[in-house]
Amino acid sequence: MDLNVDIGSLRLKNPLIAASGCFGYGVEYAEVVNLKTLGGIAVKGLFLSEREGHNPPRIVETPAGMLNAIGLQGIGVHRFVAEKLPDLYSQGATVIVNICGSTIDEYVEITRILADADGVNAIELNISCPNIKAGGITFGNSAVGTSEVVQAVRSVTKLPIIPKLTPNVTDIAGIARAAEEAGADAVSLVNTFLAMAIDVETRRPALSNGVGGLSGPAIRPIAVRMVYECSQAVTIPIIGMGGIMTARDVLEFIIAGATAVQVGTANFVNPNLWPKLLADLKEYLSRHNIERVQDLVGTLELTETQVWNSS
Amino acid sequence: MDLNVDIGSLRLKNPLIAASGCFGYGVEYAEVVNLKTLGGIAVKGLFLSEREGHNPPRIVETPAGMLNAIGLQGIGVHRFVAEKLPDLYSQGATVIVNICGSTIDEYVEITRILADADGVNAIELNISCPNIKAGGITFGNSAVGTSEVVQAVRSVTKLPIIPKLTPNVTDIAGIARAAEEAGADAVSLVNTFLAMAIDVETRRPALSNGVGGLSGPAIRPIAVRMVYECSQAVTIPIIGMGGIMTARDVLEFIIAGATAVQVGTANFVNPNLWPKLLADLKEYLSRHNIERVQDLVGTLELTETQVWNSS
Amino acid sequence: MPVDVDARVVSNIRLSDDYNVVCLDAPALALGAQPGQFVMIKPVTGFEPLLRRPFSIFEVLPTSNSAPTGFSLLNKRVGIGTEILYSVEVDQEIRCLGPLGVPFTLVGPPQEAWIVAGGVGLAPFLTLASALQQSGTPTTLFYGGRRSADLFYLDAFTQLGVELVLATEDGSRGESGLVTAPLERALTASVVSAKPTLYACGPTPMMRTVAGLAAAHGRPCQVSLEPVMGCGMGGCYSCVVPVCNSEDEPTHFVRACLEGPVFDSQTITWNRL
Amino acid sequence: MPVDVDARVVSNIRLSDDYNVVCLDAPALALGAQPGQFVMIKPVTGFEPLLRRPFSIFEVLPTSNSAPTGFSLLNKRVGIGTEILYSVEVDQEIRCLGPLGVPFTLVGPPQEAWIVAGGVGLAPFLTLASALQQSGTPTTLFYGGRRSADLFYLDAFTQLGVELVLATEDGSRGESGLVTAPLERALTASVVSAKPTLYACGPTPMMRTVAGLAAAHGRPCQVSLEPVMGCGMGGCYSCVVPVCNSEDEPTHFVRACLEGPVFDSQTITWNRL
Ligand SMILES: Cc1cc2nc3c(=O)[nH]c(=O)nc-3n(C[C@H](O)[C@H](O)[C@H](O)COP(=O)(O)OP(=O)(O)OC[C@H]3O[C@@H](n4cnc5c(N)ncnc54)[C@H](O)[C@@H]3O)c2cc1C
Ligand SMILES: Cc1cc2nc3c(=O)[nH]c(=O)nc-3n(C[C@H](O)[C@H](O)[C@H](O)COP(=O)(O)OP(=O)(O)OC[C@H]3O[C@@H](n4cnc5c(N)ncnc54)[C@H](O)[C@@H]3O)c2cc1C
Ligand SMILES: Cc1cc2nc3c(=O)[nH]c(=O)nc-3n(C[C@H](O)[C@H](O)[C@H](O)COP(=O)(O)O)c2cc1C
Ligand SMILES: Cc1cc2nc3c(=O)[nH]c(=O)nc-3n(C[C@H](O)[C@H](O)[C@H](O)COP(=O)(O)O)c2cc1C
Ligand code: FES
Ligand code: FES
Repeated sequence: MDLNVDIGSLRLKNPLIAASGCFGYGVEYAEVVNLKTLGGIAVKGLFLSEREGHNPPRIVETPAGMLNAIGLQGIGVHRFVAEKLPDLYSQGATVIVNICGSTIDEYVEITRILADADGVNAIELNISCPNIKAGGITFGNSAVGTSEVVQAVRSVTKLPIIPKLTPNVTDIAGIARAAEEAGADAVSLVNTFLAMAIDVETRRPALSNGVGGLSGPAIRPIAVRMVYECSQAVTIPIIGMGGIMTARDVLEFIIAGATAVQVGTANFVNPNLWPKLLADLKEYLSRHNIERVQDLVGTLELTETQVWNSS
Repeated sequence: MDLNVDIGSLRLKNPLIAASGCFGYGVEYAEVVNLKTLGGIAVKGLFLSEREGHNPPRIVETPAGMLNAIGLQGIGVHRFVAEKLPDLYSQGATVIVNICGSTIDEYVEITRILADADGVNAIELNISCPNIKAGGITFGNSAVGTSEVVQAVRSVTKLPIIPKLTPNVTDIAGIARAAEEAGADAVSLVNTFLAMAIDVETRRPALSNGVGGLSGPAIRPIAVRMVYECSQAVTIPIIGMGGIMTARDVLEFIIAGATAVQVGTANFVNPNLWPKLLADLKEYLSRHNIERVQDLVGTLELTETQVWNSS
Repeated sequence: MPVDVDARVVSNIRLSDDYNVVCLDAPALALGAQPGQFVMIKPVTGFEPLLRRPFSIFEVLPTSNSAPTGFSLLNKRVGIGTEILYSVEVDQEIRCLGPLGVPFTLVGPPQEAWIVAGGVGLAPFLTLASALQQSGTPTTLFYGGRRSADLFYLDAFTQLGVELVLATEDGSRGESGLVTAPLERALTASVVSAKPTLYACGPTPMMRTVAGLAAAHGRPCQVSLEPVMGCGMGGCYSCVVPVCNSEDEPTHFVRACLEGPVFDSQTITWNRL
Repeated sequence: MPVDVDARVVSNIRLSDDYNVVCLDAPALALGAQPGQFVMIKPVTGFEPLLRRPFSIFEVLPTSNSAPTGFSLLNKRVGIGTEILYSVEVDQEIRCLGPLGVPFTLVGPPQEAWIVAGGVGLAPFLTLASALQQSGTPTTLFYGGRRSADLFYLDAFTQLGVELVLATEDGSRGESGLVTAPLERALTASVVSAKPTLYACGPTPMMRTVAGLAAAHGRPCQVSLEPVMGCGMGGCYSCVVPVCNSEDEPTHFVRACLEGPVFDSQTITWNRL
């Protein structure tokens, strides 16, 4: 059985990737998870320098989901390269570095630093972080902004570049297309949905930051739709995510059109869910006589009446 | 205790409205619910003529939510006025008619018919129905499209007009502003999130229509955020909805900025949830010494750090 | 008029690895329930699953002539909700809304009633059979299952004076194969003398076959359909089935929770179901 | 090294309307657990609630010198997860990840240990007290609750040779008021002779007061903090607390699940907690 999938020039040994921000820098999980068995690890979003993040409370649960407003607390790219990367490298992990910038120059500079380091396998551009302003809206909220960041980063590295798209837009497929045209090797989606929870007794937001990002099973049906929509719009691989808890959910994304998937919130619930995910995925493939997982990608069967309209 | 709220010229006896498409034409619930005790009833979306709707399966459950693709099956405005409205009127219901059109002319014509009928208290414009094309996207997906429909309908009626906004957009507050400027008396939000569920064994969509709209508790945190966002952008009343199951959820929307709320999916779970919602709402108000529910609207307290950014 | 009550579980009788009968204390609901009507039950508080589940009223309890104290459900495990119902414990409370829907129309003597049940499709027929017995209507139950162990409550039907014709797919009880085979033979042999009215509930292919046989032999047939139901109250339009009441009318969707679940089989557009 | 196991419930002892002790069979997890460490438990499968909940290891079972068979939790009902844990039944299985986090640093004779517990903040201290007892460290427990009925396991501490100083807010047992009052008097009276190291767990205001008293009297103090924790593994950065290790370093957030839950009280920036 062939579980390999290709993300640009990067071959993953299986389609299961730990999602950024939900698996620390990877090393935190080394005692519990055999890191080299994962398809990849998208490490926590990094800026050029260290960041403090938001005040707690930073998370709150909601029905079948959670909000987070961590505020991208992080050690910055320099310390990451010095303190974490060698460890990941020596453990045989496939490392996807999730990067954030306040300006295009910051993205470019981080990329340069990572391109020179040993053990970076791909770069995921977090352009869905609402802290970053570009003409009043974030880069990721517009096709133009997305295109600019991807082009700039593209010009300084041959590493696979994976812009990570926000779901908080009218036309995610249009943004995926812009990313492809600007030279992205793949797109990953979805980041979290901008959301809010209120403590009605105090009449204050439940999160110190006011708003936060919704993740977890609650968002899965929207994320699956967006993956399908993007798969109809681009030819580069799609890395799908949003609420994956089980192999069934992994399959839903792959069938919808994702070449690989990321698992975020589920790590909190079950830090070593990987062996079971992989075993259940294999069981499905063998039961359905599918030799290569790549052959399952985008195999959703639609009838003529199944068009883009609802209710 | 004063539970009245005002939606334009319409005074509701309390802020609890049954959401469109989740309460039939109202009359179906007359045996179980005392219709005149509700703040209002938003009846099922009506086109000018009858519509068959989509093939079943039309609904599927998802984590803390459900997808629907009913396809706006309905009896059309003429039969509604003849067969349902008199009954609603005689039972003392406050009737908000949810209307759909394939063209602006259709909205206008339906409005004219309703404006002449007895017992219509307000019109909710379903401009979040993805069947309707306007230059390639739906009216509700753009500020311009929203503005056009509202203006056209405004010119033919004095009834309160409430455009219902889709959450599947980058900037819902901008659309709310366009609605306000075009003469809307209020906005209601959110309609369902475009989403998809796949049966991985058959590799077909779970819904006959392919995609559907996500409703229920899962979406509540996103809907609350959108209500808050719109409340910062407009001065007309907001009718908030999305996943309300309990009085706590009602309060979350009101505190975020909704003058009234609609309850949709929860009707399926608990067809007569209204007396308890109202009692629990009153209990909260008296415990917090709030004399008028209107005084609670938009009372969310934010600190300086609680701005529009997350994660 | 439907009521929505917290019904206490009086007993949970496991019939097999998949089937059980849950008896519920709910006098207000049981009162006035008619054969073929259903209830919407919420197997668990919370959102897993979110929606209620439709179930036929299997028995009205007690079956003696005193006022009813409740009703029972015949439950087959097929997914999350029925799994929870399979495992309920005595004294738990389950929210039940009902009775809902259009009941069977009863025939009386000299006409006969022929009931056709496949698997858990037996559920609406114990109440129907007792009502038929009260009017003295000669009643036959054609009842099919996968294997002998999947046929339940045979004694109860026999005690009501119902004649049994059994079939199992593996031949372990009654005739080997589908129950529609003996039905077809019986219709062919005796249609003139017995003038049976058919009542069917079971898997869609079975009901389609029964409807076809009824039409071919000119017999009336009532089917109890089981579409996915979101609300049971006419609120959501999820439960629609395609019907056509007359030749000059196009097929259109009607809500099975309001206009069904029992339909005249001739009105159903079977190839669109 | 943490393990993630399905731990069987051996017993559920209700201590009051709000408190219970759950004993769990989990040898692999109990092995090597140290005082102050915690476990992340999933009180229910499914998504209600979605995330695990952090709990101190209350006792290692059995407390005799044979190998441990499991551990217990002291649980206080405050919300959905603790409510489920209050109602668990024997033989149910609960997913438990642990042992996690930095344990208490033990002092030994001639130094004394003064433990300060408020309410459910007692939880990390039974294992601490038995470890201290093994080294013969004189130990005092300052223990406060709302009322007499909220003070638990007094005998267990007494049997370990721990001296008790009790306080209740309603005065129904021990001193009336907060437990920090007798603590302050004791520190003022005896600090020179006893040289106590303080250990505190309880509501934030209590811990802040204890930290302040410790600083004022120049005594070391370890606090066990209880921030909201999403993962317990260092993965989510939800559990951060503001610390400042030296004067030339700005306050910054560190993860309590990795660098805590036990902290030197002097490193905490209390006015930002
Ligand atoms: C009027 C009516 C009366 C019924 N009476 C009985 C009865 O007496 N006893 C009984 O055991 N069952 C009865 N059913 C069927 C029962 O409602 C379904 O089996 C049940 O809803 C499945 O719920 P679940 O959570 O276990 O399955 P899910 O986990 O929701 O789904 C499991 C599988 O069952 C299918 N399914 C889901 N809902 C339905 C449905 N409403 N009908 C058919 N298939 C469904 C799904 O497509 C899926 O393949 C009746 C249905 C109707 C409409
Ligand atoms: C390291 C550590 C050890 C702990 N040990 C114990 C213990 O031994 N026994 C015990 O009963 N409790 C202990 N707690 C606290 C316990 O984890 C919380 O009470 C529990 O998570 C609340 O879950 P819930 O679902 O019942 O509450 P929810 O329904 O989630 O929330 C109810 C209320 O509790 C608050 N809350 C939620 N999570 C926490 C949290 N982690 N800490 C404090 N308040 C919270 C919420 O803000 C809310 O006001 C410990 C916490 C930590 C971090
Ligand atoms: C606590 C938390 C922190 C996150 N941090 C990041 C981040 O640093 N960079 C990023 O691109 N996405 C981040 N995300 C988003 C996830 O990578 C993922 O896109 C999202 O959670 C949806 O997947 P899930 O439902 O499986 O969690 C974070 C999510 C969570 C829950
Ligand atoms: C089955 C179903 C049918 C719906 N039909 C309509 C409709 O006809 N018109 C409309 O404006 N909204 C319709 N909606 C959307 C609801 O009115 C509401 O906006 C949405 O469901 C979110 O609220 P909820 O989470 O409380 O259900 C429908 C929703 C459902 C679940
Ligand atoms: S089940 Fe909702 S309309 Fe029939
Ligand atoms: S709880 Fe997740 S990092 Fe500490």
